[in-house]
Amino acid sequence: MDKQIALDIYKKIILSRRLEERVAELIKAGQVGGFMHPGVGQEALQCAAIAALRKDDYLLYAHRGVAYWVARGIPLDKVLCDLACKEGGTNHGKGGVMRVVYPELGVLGESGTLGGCFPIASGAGLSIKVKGEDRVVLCFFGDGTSNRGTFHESANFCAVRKLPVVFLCENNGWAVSMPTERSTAVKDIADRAKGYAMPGEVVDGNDVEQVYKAVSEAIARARHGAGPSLVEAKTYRLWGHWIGDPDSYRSREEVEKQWRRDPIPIYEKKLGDEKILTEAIKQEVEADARAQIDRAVEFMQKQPFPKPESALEDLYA
Amino acid sequence: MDKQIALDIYKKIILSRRLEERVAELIKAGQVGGFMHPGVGQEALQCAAIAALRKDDYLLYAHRGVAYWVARGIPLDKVLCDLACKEGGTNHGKGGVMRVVYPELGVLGESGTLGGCFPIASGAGLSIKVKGEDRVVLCFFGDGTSNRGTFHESANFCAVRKLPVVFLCENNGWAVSMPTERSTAVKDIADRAKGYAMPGEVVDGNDVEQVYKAVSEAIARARHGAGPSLVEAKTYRLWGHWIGDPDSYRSREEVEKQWRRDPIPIYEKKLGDEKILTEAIKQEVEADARAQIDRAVEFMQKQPFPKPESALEDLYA
Amino acid sequence: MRTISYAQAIKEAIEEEMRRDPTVILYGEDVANFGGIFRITSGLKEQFGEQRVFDTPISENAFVGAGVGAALTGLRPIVELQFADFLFTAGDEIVLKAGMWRYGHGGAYQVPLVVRCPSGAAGVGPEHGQCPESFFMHAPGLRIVCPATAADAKGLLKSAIRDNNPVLYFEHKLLYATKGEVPEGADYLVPLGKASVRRQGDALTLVAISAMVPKAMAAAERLASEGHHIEVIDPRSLNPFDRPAIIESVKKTGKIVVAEESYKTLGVGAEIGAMLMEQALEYLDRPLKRVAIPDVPIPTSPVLEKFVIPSEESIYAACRELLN
Amino acid sequence: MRTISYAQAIKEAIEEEMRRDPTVILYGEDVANFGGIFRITSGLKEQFGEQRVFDTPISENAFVGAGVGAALTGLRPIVELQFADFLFTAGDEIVLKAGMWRYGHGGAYQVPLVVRCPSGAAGVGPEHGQCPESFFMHAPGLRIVCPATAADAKGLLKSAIRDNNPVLYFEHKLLYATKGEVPEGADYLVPLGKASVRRQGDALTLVAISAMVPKAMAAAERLASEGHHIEVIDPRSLNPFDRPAIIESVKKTGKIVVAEESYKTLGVGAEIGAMLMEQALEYLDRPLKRVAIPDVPIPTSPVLEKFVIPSEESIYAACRELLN
Ligand SMILES: Cc1ncc(C[n+]2csc(CCOP(=O)(O)OP(=O)(O)O)c2C)c(N)n1
Ligand SMILES: Cc1ncc(C[n+]2csc(CCOP(=O)(O)OP(=O)(O)O)c2C)c(N)n1
Ligand SMILES: [Mg+2]
Ligand SMILES: [Mg+2]
Repeated sequence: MDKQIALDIYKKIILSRRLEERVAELIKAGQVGGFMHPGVGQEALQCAAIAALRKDDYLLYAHRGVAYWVARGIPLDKVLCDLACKEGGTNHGKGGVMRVVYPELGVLGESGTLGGCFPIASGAGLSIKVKGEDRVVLCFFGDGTSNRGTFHESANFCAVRKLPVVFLCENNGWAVSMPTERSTAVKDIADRAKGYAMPGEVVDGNDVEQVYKAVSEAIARARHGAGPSLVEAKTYRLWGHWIGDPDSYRSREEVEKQWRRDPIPIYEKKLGDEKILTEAIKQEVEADARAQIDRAVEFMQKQPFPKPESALEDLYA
Repeated sequence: MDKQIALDIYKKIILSRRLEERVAELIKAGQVGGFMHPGVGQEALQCAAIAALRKDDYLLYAHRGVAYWVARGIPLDKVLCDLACKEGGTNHGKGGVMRVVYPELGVLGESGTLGGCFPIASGAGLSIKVKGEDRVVLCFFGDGTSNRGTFHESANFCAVRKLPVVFLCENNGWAVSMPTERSTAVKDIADRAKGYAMPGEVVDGNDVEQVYKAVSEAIARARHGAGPSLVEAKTYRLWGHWIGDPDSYRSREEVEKQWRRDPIPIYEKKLGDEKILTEAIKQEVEADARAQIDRAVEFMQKQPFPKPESALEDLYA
Repeated sequence: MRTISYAQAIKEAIEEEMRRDPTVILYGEDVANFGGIFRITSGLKEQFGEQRVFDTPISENAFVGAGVGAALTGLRPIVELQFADFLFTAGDEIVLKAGMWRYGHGGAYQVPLVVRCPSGAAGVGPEHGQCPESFFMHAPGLRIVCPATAADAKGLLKSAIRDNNPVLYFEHKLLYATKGEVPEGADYLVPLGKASVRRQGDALTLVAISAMVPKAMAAAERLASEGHHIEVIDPRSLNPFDRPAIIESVKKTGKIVVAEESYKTLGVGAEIGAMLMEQALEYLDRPLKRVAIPDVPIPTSPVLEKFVIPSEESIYAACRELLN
Repeated sequence: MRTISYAQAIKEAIEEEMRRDPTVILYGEDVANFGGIFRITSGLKEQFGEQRVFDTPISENAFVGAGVGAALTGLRPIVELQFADFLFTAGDEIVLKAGMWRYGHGGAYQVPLVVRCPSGAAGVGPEHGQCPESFFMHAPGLRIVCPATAADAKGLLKSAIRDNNPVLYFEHKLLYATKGEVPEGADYLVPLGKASVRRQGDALTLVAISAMVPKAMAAAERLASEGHHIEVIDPRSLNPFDRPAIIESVKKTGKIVVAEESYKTLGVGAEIGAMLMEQALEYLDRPLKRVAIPDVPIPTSPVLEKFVIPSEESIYAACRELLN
């Protein structure tokens, strides 16, 4: 893995984690309303996978955390304004932080119903194919969401038409209070790829390199006309389902144990061993993240709310 | 295979084929209106699979042909009246021949949208499980229908809850004008079972014994609490998609070739070799089928149409 | 009489009916181990066991359709959707399967299914905040229930569970915490199809649905203090729909306002307006007023949401206009 | 002017727009190799190639939703559903995705998608014979188009394809074979949102939708022969909905009948009645008449179907009653 890429991913992971922490503070302090499903523990796979995309590729992110947007390079100002449902964000309060959108970077937005992403991703793949482009679509989804029928239909549709779509499952062990082994009949969701004759691969989602490699390969296949792939990244949701979740449905021991697999120290050790990361760089990255977040929060706080009547805009083109 | 069962299945196959032929005549002659998707070529698997059921089991048939009803023992009178949308059928003209229903034999009816059967079948399985019964559900569907999302959701649902449901795919090579290899990304639909950690098996759908054995085993597993299975029966639709289909989308050679795999002569030869079927019995079976059909057609012809105002009945319980 | 919350009333109804009838089961996402994301069903799994109260995968087609299949075969399933909006993800199972299975099969089966649908704008945006009752009021075969008080929440849910038809039961998220008097005893039922006159008056008829009822009552109070005594009618169910109750009231008042959280075009107010024009035209002395969402999705921002969702103020203003 | 069928008109519209704009694509079940089960699209695959005209698996969620995704990313997909009823199998993709994607994302994208929906009772029963327009007229964000003549079938479809919003295009199965004059030339367009006055008169306003239009015209003819000159209005699209055209007519006639193949409760007639009660109450001198399906699913038997589907006779009778 290229050193520069490795370090970039690191920076984005740190920025994501710090932003997530700040968002949680803002919400708990009642400074912003809104709804956030924190991605703490899953940033490594999210940032690594998105690092494998080209700028003109399409992205369908999932509902879990801020790292997708950070990794894709959407300005933090905008993300925070969407969180606060203020002007200055990407959707003018229409969709909040669950519908961050960024056409310039192929960020198509989010479906409020889980699994709504799969057909949309397939359609973006169809566009690419029909227009003869060499772009790809990366579509994130959770273990719980893998049980929606839209997954099946879309996987098959992409496979029979050889559409350039990479399906990336973040298997974090839970869907709200439902553990994966009770929601999902198969041990490895990647095995479902066999039902569509597409490649399916399991990787450790807390290992940046594994994710980057598997997703890059899947993207390369898609880009060269070999059709869709399924990658399953095993990870864990370290925080509750949403900010404020009592998280009463799983044991503290389980969560404690998983904190020992927190991808950040793992990655730091690895980058340290490879002499990519020094204590000085680390502090610089942290300071830079803090500064970026401070600036963005300040920007957000100064932004106005949308005009009430603007609720009537943006429906028809 | 028990000789009596083998012969019973034979009788039902012949009765189904002859009834199908008669129905086609009636429709072509304009004597009944209506809509029929003929099952010619698929009767062997349909009759063999249903023979494996107990009387108190549940059946969700598919839209392909009359053999399901014949095999299950629904009186022909009723089937023909449903075809003609007359009184004396099972649904009083409300649903026509696409919604033959027979609670006494666990025949739950049919979904007009393909794939609507899977959740219904799952629900019947759920009832059985909750009530602690040892009944099972047999759910037929086509290769094309295997691509509906409801298949995925239901297969997973049945698997995680270990519901007694047998999913039986009639892979007849086509979905209207769409050949299976273009609609379905996987060669053997039975392979999709792996995505739900359930047994999946391919059988020759034109071989009565193979089908009977595989379905019986799947039923036995379901009955004993081992959960759902998927059986794929490879067969062929020898006639058009519906009576009147121009059938312009496939070659005559292909169809000709498949007529050489017509399950009836194959089964007759086998039963003959095993000395179960003699020429005399054969003629008796044919005569009996003809007589039954004649009587039923006559009954149907004498039945009245439903009263127009009865259109307002049967909606609410 | 004791006072309990709308949420508690729903739970009591489920609990009592499950105790009364072993064929009643309850399932949905997160209802068993977690007690539901709105915490209505906590403790029920412990009480009735994992076969009768269980969590499902995220598979709305399968589990709503399975509700139909289970209802056909002798159970009385109560299925919880996490948000009413998800009815659309199971559109076929709701409209064509639940609504039409009985009819299409000539009455051979009945479908005693209840689908619980948490509805209503609450800062959760276009796909989690709808009151989609009107879509389904158009569909033949579906009972549509939308209680506004704790007492009705309980009594109507119990009736819905005992009903032999599929019922979409809309529970408004903003009503969960509201409290009201609820009769004790497992025999307390509220029949489907009977409107409730929440307040009597003869100056104007105000029909209010679900979370609009408390807003309507507040508006009526204010109008009363100004000398206008209006009648507030809560239909409580939209199918069956108590048409006579509304027609009778309008014959007395000659004026009607409908307040609802549907999109305006083809919301419940449309049916009411047309019905009155058919059956009470000569009694109408002022135009219809529909207070509803102005035909846009529900925006996420509270500022925008407030603009589109009918308020006590907008209901009051509509009544005022007719009373002038 | 040349005379062609409604079916042919649809094909011409697709053909011309595909020729004009390489981003227009067409897909659905059996549309390419077979030319569609109603044989509308035969030859198009040969003309435009398998990338632009192709058959899909039986996966309505995926392929309708893919239409949205493709529309977001620069194509103009025309998606054929085999029957309009299957809109419910893709309920989420239609109502929440197609209808709300643009709004929920603050207008960042547009969704130029056309979903072709063969509608109407034709002996095919409850799940293949509906005219479900009214369900979707309630949904914000969806254009709803329902041509009644060959000329409109062509002109409206061309406009729908060029429109930047999602359009549900309802083509009535019983109209496919009907013929009419259709202007030549690829520039012939009929704008969405403009009603057509099919016949002028001042005795009564008869609004008729889709396959009800020819029946309404026949009824009007009969009434004319009896000395009653009624006005027949075909809205042609339900979103946008040409409210002024109906209101103006009723101001002149004072009487209104709405004929449609929707279920009566919350059918289009409900919206028309409520709108008139809001905006034209003082002009109404007779009650509203809604000629629609009596709130049951569509039975399969032709005898029963005939009983529930509005006919020339029932439209005539409704008008007659108001004219007496
Ligand atoms: C169709 C649908 N059903 C249910 C929900 C409610 N819901 C939101 S997130 C969630 C859990 C998702 O689990 P998973 O896919 O594993 O993702 P994770 O939350 O673990 O990241 C649920 C049930 C929804 N938004 N859409
Ligand atoms: C959801 C849905 N989509 C499409 C149809 C129309 N349709 C009826 S039968 C059929 C083909 C089915 O193919 P398959 O499942 O292989 O069964 P076969 O007809 O070959 O027996 C289609 C597309 C339908 N009834 N429901
Ligand atoms: Mg998860
Ligand atoms: Mg087939």
